[in-house]
Amino acid sequence: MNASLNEETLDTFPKLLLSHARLRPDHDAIREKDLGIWQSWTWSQAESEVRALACGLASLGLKRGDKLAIIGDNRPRLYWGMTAAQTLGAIPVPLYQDSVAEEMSYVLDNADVKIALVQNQEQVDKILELKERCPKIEHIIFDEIRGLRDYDHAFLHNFEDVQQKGRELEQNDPDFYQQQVDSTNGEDIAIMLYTSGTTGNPKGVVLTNDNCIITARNGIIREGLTDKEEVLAYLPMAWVGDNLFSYAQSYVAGFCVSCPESASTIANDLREIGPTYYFAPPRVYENMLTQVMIRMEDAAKIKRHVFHFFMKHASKVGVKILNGESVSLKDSLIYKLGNIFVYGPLKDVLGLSRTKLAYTAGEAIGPEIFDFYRSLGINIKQLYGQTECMVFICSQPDGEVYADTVGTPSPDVEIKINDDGEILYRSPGVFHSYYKNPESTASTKTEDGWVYTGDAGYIDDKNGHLKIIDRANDVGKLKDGTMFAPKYIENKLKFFSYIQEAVLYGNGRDYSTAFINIDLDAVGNWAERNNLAYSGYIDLAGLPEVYQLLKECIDKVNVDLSQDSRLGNSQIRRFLILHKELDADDGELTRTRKVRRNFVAERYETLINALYSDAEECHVNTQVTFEDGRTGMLEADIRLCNAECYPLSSSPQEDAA
Amino acid sequence: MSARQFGDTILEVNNISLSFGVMKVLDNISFDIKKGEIRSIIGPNGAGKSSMLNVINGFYHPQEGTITFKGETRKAMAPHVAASHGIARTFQNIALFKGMSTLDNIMTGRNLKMKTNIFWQALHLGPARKEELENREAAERIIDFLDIQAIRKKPVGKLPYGLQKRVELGRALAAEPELLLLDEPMAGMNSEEKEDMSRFIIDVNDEFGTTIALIEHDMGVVMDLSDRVVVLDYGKQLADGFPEEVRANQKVIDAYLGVPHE
Amino acid sequence: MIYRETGQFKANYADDQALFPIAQDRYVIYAVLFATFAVVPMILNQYWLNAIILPFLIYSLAALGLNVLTGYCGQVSLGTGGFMAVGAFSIYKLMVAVPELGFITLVILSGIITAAVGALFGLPSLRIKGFYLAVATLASQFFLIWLFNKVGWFFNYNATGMITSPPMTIFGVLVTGPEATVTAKYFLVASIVAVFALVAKNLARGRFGRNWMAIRDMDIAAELIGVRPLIAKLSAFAVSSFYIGMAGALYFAVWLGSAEPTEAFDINQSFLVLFMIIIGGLGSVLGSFLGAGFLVLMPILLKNILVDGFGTDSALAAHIEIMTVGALIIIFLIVEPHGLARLWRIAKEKLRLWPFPY
Amino acid sequence: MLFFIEVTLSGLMAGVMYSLVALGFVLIFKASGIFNFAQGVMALFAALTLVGFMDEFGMPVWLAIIGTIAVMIALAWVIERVMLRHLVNQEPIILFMATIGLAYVLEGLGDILWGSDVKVLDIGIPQGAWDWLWDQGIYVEKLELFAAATAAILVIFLAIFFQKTRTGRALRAVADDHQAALSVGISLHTIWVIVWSVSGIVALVAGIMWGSKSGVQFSLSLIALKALPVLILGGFTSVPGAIIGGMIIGVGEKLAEVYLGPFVGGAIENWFAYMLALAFLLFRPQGLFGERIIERV
Repeated sequence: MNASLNEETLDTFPKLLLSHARLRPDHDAIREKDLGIWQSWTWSQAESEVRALACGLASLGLKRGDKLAIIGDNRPRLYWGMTAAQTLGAIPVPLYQDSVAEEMSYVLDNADVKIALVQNQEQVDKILELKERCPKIEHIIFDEIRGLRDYDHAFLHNFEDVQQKGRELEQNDPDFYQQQVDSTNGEDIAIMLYTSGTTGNPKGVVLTNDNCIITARNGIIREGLTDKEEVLAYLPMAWVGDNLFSYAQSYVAGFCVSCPESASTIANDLREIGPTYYFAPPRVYENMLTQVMIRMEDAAKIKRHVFHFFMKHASKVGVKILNGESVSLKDSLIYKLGNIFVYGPLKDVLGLSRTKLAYTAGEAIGPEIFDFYRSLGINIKQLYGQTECMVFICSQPDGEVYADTVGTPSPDVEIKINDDGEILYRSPGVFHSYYKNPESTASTKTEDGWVYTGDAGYIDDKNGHLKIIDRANDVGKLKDGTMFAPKYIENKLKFFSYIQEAVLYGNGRDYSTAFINIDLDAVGNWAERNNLAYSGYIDLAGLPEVYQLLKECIDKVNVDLSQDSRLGNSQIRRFLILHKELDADDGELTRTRKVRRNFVAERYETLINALYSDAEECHVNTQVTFEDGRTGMLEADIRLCNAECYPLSSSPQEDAA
Repeated sequence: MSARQFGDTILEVNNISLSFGVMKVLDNISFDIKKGEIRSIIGPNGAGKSSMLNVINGFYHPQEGTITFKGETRKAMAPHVAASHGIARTFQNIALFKGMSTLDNIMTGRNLKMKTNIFWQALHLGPARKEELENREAAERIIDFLDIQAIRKKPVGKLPYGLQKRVELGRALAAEPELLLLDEPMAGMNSEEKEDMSRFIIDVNDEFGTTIALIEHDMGVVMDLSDRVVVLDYGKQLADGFPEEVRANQKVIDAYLGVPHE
Repeated sequence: MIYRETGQFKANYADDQALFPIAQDRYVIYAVLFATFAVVPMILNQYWLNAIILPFLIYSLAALGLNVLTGYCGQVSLGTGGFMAVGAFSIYKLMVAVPELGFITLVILSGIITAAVGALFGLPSLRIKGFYLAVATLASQFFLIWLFNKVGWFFNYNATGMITSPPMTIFGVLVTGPEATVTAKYFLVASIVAVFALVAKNLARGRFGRNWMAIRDMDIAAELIGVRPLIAKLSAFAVSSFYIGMAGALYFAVWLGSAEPTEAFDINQSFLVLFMIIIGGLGSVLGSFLGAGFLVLMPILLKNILVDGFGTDSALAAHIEIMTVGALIIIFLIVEPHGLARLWRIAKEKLRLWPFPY
Repeated sequence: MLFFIEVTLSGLMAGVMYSLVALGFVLIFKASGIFNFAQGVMALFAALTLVGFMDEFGMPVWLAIIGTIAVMIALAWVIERVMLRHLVNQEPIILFMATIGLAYVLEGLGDILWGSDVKVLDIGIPQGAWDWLWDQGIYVEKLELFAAATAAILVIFLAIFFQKTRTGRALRAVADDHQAALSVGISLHTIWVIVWSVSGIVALVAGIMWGSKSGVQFSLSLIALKALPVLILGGFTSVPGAIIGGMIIGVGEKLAEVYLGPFVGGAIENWFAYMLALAFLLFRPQGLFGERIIERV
């Protein structure tokens, strides 16, 4: 398969790069859609780019243990920056490119960043703005010069100039680069990734080369990946997933990674590249499915019938066929026909027709969504992971894929569940420490290497798969002692295409209540089909018809919950539709778009109080941040609505399908 | 904006008068444009602003006066000659080639940079192919610059108004002009689009050092962008100077506040 | 539906600007070429080749030419018949005077002569536009036909005023004259049409094509960005006439064998070719073929149905035929004014996006 | 000298005949922007119908004319219904092509209804030379004189119609602006029916004149081609342009035929008018009566 996989000595990224440059010099290493075409660099070209950059960084004074911040969209030059830093024994620290200056300053300061490698003027401006507060930053290197020609700062460098400096350094000291590469080893710190954290300041997770490379390699072996894979690098570089799939695994397996042209062209770029190995959080799959359904609504009647006929058939036998189970000849023939008319073209239009393996992780995925993709023949699997161990904890083996589990432990990973129901694991990927935060390190990682995940779950007896219920901290109790797992219920709600986001409250209360964010596309489309006029999100969210629509969704969830003896009493009694979409810029979501429950609770305290009263309407006044960073006030009267609650069904939860 | 330092005069308009029949459109107009500056021409509707641009790039031929562009004085020239000397422009009412894609519109703007003859073109080989690919790259740089990658291959006729304006700017930039004439680049835009367009105008001026002559109605935009402003009213020149001077000029204030004409 | 574009990414501009960037389109073109040169001559009989396929191909060439001028450059011309006559008389004179140059060279030379005449008659386009120009091009139609009727030099002073194409060979195979086989003629015409369809595509996607379209879409703006109307318009007239001249040459020398100008190249030819590009699709190479196919086939079909099917008297059938052709044209213009090529484009878009509607 | 006058006069008369056809074009183009190529066939169709009514049904002349007028109005209504209203807002060239299609339909229809043989049309228009001028040594056809008089009456009638009647004013308004016509209170569809009816009647007059002169046959429809140079000379939208342009073309053509024709082999009348109009256009692209266009960008 792959020579590098077995080489024990290739224990760092710089060494892996060198080995690829020798083993497969003309194989594409990385691609970027730029100026309308996919510009690519082979492994040997990538190596010489990294070489020049590493030497250039050295001449700027980057040394072992120094930090290099990396800020921008997925770009080859930024990925090279990571390897270049690692070559010098310095530590790359990728940051979320859409953070506002405030958020950035904490990380830059906390990580003791010495040099920042950034994409463009926007990021340069941000750093210049907080340079006073981060005096440790000595240099800024930028990739795109546009708009920066007139900037007159000695510490500001063009990427190419830095590489040029590097080449000059190499001329004087031709062995410098090789020496640097040789001096790296597996225990060296490879990267620091800041976890957004739902509470408090972000923490820098320190991972070694061994952490990253061994975990990446285990994943590759388990799934049989080769250097022929195609991967689209479109998720933020600061996120551990991107680091694993678009960087570590590419360096281990030698496959090519492609960077999209711009945020607005991702769908198109995805189709052009046609990744064989694909990762996306549930949200992306969900949006894709919503788009599919909305677009199909507008199709001609016959086409719609054909589509629904075959999709129905797929939902009947598609998953079985993918799992390799036998189906009747007739079903198999109809499925083949469907493949010609619907499944094949649909996958092709979505850009997933070449996908051999697709992962989803981060949150629970709706069973309908999950089965939709699997029934089309896309091998989508669930994965459970954390930044603290370079992603892999559990994943689903082929043939054992279920919508409600996250699979069995990955190679070399041990898991156990403690008495509180919290999941712990131990693996070669377990992080070194939290940067400059020994208390947190100690409270998360035990002496003998077990890590607390903070998630509550259990091992399913039937198949030995791990099942996740909720964040361990979030699981609470209603006043009557009923278990209250908000995330679990929220996920059930979010499986409805009309619901974009849901936030549940109920811990220590008499009953559960919910904030709902409607999905503007899906509900808007529904409204148009029902001839309802509206002039925007607020207007739509306030329509009584929309409330009725949502009430029906919630009722279904309540019916579902009433089947579960443990959670049955936590049925949603009252809900409201929020007047604005929860937004990371307002601090309501994390940058990875997870709801910050407590923050939202504080911010909308009046609404919560109203939910636990008999009020039918509540007035709120909210400060919002616009895209350009300005703030303003948003006022609205929000309607509150009661939902149906159902008596507990006698059947115990285990028997419910 | 504080007064920036500029090079030599790139264009000088001397005593230009233009009339159609009895209608006097421009009456003895004189001003200059310096290399690298952003120069605005403002005035109420019907002041002769567009006509002024039409005179500069040879579309109208004035009855009197001369124009000196890059040291060469002339009275009239054909528009395509003006274009080949480095004057490009956009139009008040979008004048894109509606049947073509964004890319082809911009490629058409590269026309003057392309030279191969029709026989090579017919074969699409050798120099013609090489030239086509080189100019494609140049066009792509403009697409990248204006951030219109997502509409590269869409027919321009169906694009939203703001994007069409952007493509039109792209087509003008494709010619790598020394003097860029913008005829109301922000007409009909919302404030966000205006901001974007202002940004692009400044960037063009910055990145390529292009001299820009601009007609615009939005006073805020004009005062922000311009290095100097010339004011026309009913074909006559009311004022000429730095934005703050012009703003303080009584005649200008009268014209804009609608003091009746004698 | 048949399109599978995932993974077809372009790593350089040459691939991105290829004639058919989508793999599936390339397969279709290979199939069409294979059918043209291997299947059609095998399966179709002499009648089909001679009565339908040959005129279809020759008119396609003429339609390609007119499409350059009208479809791409936006200049309406009603002089097509006249220019076809120029091509026909050019090749006649050349075949008699310099047969040693070889038939293909003579076809191209006839095209070049017609291009020069076309450019000359295109001069008014610099001053006048629209229908004024269309009517002005009628001048060339009438003048040229008159010229070929009146000036004996053109028909070598023979008594009838008819011209007859002498036999000529290519690689030893007869392609003109009464002895030439239809199959030989077919291969000759199909090859020329295939090559020049490619040339038309190349011109259309290059600088000249863009400048023509610029003149068509917004002539003032085109001039202000440096497109010279003189060169753009006259090159369109020249290229257009080049194609039409070749078509006229083939029409006379290969298909008809002999011709008389007032009959063979009258104003109805001009209208016929104009109909072809309108029904086929303005500004589309494919449309030129579709339009030619439609208008060559339809009358034959009608005649067959009326005369053979209903046994209609042939004079009455001719009247019904012309009426039906007229009515069909009107219906077509109402239903799809952008032509068959547009229908194909829409179908292709649908197939590319299948199962989505947009 | 006399010969020159005779040629000129006969040119003028022929020109009037051209004008009659051109007038039909102008009416339709002015009101709807349609270049109606079927105008010539409409003249043929009208003449055929008239002959048909007289010969086959034995109607008296006046009744046949009224009947034909009714047919032409019905035809206008059908054309609007079936064709025009479905082509609103199409490119001019599409409308133009549609009228060529219409020409085919009318040609086929006329032949099917009335047969395609040559017919004699005699509605009592005096024939032969005009005696008074003949005495002076100049040959002028009475028919042509009659035609000139008819054309004059027609133009006066049209002028009154356009100036004095509400419908006429609406027609003039629609030429400038379709919206304006609506504000006059007449629907676009009605206006089209009216204008096509009026040009149908004009076509009938032209058909009578030409048919009386040289018989009613297919070639009658080719007089449309004669009128086209008149159009580009006089302008597509100008009624006086059509009249004066017709005369210029008529005179120029006759003079050229007589004085130039023998040197180049004759039969130049097919193209000379075009060359004349073209040469004229090169110096004055806006035509005889058009205003100078100031192009704006």
